[in-house]
Amino acid sequence: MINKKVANISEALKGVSDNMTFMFGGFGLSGIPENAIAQLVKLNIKGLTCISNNAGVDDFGLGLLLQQKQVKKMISSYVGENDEFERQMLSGELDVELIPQGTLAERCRAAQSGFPAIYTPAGYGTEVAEGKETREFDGKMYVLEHAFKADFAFIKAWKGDAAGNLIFKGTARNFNPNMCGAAKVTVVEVEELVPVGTLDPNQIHIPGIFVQRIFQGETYEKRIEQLTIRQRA
Amino acid sequence: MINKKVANISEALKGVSDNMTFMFGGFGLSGIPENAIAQLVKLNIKGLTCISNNAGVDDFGLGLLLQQKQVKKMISSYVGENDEFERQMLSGELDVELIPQGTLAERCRAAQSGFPAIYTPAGYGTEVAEGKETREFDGKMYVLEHAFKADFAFIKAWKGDAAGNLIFKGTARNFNPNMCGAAKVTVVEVEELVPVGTLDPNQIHIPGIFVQRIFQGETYEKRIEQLTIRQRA
Amino acid sequence: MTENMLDKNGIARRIAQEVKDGYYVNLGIGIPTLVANFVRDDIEVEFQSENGVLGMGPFPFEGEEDADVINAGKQTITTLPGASFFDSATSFGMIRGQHVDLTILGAMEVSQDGDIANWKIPGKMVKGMGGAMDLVASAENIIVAMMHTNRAGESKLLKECTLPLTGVGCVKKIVTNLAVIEVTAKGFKLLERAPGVSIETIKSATEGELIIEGEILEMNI
Amino acid sequence: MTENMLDKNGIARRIAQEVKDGYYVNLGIGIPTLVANFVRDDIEVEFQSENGVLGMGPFPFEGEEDADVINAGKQTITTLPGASFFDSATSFGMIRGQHVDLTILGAMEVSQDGDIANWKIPGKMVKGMGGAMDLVASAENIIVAMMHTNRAGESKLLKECTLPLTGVGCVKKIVTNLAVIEVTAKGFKLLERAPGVSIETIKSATEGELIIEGEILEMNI
Repeated sequence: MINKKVANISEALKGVSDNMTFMFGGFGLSGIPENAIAQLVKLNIKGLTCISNNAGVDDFGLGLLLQQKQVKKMISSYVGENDEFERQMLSGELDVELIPQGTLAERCRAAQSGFPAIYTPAGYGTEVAEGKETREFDGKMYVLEHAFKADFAFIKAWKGDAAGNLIFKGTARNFNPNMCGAAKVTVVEVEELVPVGTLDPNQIHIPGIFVQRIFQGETYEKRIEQLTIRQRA
Repeated sequence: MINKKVANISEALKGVSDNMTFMFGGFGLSGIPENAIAQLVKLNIKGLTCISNNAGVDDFGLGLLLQQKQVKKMISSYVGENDEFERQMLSGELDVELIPQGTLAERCRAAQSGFPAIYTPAGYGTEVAEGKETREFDGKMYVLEHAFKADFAFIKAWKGDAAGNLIFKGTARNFNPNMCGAAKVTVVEVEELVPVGTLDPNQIHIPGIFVQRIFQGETYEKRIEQLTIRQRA
Repeated sequence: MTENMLDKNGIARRIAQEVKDGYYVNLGIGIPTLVANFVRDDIEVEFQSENGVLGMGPFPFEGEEDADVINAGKQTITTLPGASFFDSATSFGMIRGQHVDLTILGAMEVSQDGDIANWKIPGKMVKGMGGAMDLVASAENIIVAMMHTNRAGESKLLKECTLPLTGVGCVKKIVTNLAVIEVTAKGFKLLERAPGVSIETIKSATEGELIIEGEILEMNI
Repeated sequence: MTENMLDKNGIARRIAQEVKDGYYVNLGIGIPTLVANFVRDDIEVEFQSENGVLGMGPFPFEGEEDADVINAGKQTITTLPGASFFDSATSFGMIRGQHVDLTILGAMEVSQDGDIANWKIPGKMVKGMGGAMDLVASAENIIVAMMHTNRAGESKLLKECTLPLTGVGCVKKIVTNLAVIEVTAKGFKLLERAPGVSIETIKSATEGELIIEGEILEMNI
């Protein structure tokens, strides 16, 4: 068994530096790598390009990096719950590339799986396709989209072992599995690091080969963005 | 819950006919849809195009369809354990298209996921790439390979429920998940059909949306092709 | 207004009639989310959310919410027996691969060619397209749920969209507070009127080509 | 022959020295499979098989075999703690995405440009390429394990391959019963001799350009 466990968060983020490109798992605030983000805030590295479906909220998630103006560019599909984000974008401080959500997922998977590019119908005929190669297959139009190139992927899983095997929970799974192995270094934080051999080999969502470093996160706030409940009858 | 359970094997294979294109899960004899194959032998439909990693052995798996000369064309990556196959191929009775294993898997996944084609490095510079479009990305050459188009996919899973949710076991998983939803109709046989709600939603390998019909197979021989053991000390 | 324009729930109620037995359905944020409340009890439907869940149930009771189980609107949800969770690539595989039977989403503008705009107002609102571009580019069956006019009273059913597009030639049907409309090769074809709403009202609220053939019945809701 | 040409286990033993701590390794059928038996005990290595398993262990004891747990050679296997199973698309994602560190496979011919042929003899043998084309097209680090000559005594290290290719310019290193050879821009560079085997023997068994620089030591196995 090849050991991926690191001693602490400093070791987990060893090698991060200014002007790098990072991937962050998560959808909204669900399944985001809270501990890695906190450490990046602490390190205060700048000029980052962040690939993440969303941009957090003002005071949580990637919003924390935006607050400190650590982010040069965001590549996201939806950024609608963040006032500071909007301010930086409209003022031109922040470069923003909005891309379809399925395109985002698949450009990650392409990087993970060694595909240079993919053809997707999403965005054809829209400004997303401007300047991009398009092509017809069987009477339908597709846009050529390239695999991402990232330095680090920051992933949040539910459980994992020292071999780097991962299991996700609920919709906190989202982009996390697709980003594993899609960057030069994949850093995973888990809620619970379990002994090797306790995860059923049939039930592992991401095999350890896609992971370089793993650690158990110290705390998880797991903030709920839109608490929505129904009344008991 | 949308019910995918069919009453019996006849209903499961309703609509199959001569000259159709079928996908079969399985690697060697592991994870093959034994019951569907037996029924296809019984129905004795002819002129079939079969997409399957292997072609079975003389007297089991897809070899049974070959024996009855039901197969017009095989699309496979490795066909090396079947004398009748070799005889039919060398005599010209059988049309054979050999393609790289990873290409086979991904052409299935492309069909499943709505991608018209993919770029893979496999086969570049070989006869597999003859007549195909090739292209350079970042200094490396790739071959354009198209999504499969199939009428039926025959899948073998370990457990499943009436909603069509599937779980596979061990390396019997192989191509099975990649072929689900990759044909017009996906027919799944399982060793055990479990009540809806008993499978953990986190641990489902293939969600029911990719499945049209499901049934519990009557018997499974699960023949071992290369029994290999070590001596006890 | 003296006419009975529909409210959001009315629109959702009418759209629910388009949901058939055995459908997998993706519901967008806003009015589309309400559709789930009005689907007939005697048919089987499963709701997909693009953030990675199939088989969504109602919102949770207080205290039973789980930060790890949300829908694409980031709302806490529950799941029904037979549900499954999956990653984003698989989720959009379902969508792009046309395994989802029906997509219901909101719009800021729809053109008579079936173009849709719903993700950006240059210089004003830039929230992003989320999964909408994938949904409209892939789905065979797309229904737009929206008000017939915007807050300024201007038609949202146009000859051509003025806002940046989400997709081209993809919308098949529109249900508004005033009407049910089919997008045809010749333009917007009026299928049904909201109860008590006159054809004249619909005409004046529709900037694009409106086709009226035969008797236009009121919605049966 | 009086010289100590290696047997298959000898070749596997030498190749095992190329396997480093922390490597994920894909072993082909035949001699490559034997490599697992000779990897040092004090390093951590995981074996991947392209049919969908990572963390393969030894063959099972009699009675403990499972038809659902096999390797790419269709042999029954076991798994070690930390193992995982996955589908074929994911498996080739590992390979194509260069997550597998080392690929060891057999060959019928290798050219001095690093081309490899191992899947077809026109008119004679047509078993198929299996995963070999994906492996050689993707892997950064490919070692070929083979006999230096074929049964007819002809060299398998050629100026140009005569058989249909499996991949072009991909082989980096070759370990045969006679020698360890590196594929360089100038041709086959002799790195080591099998114990007791003369340079002259290797030369005469190598049809392609053989580069001999400095002292050529015997393998240390």
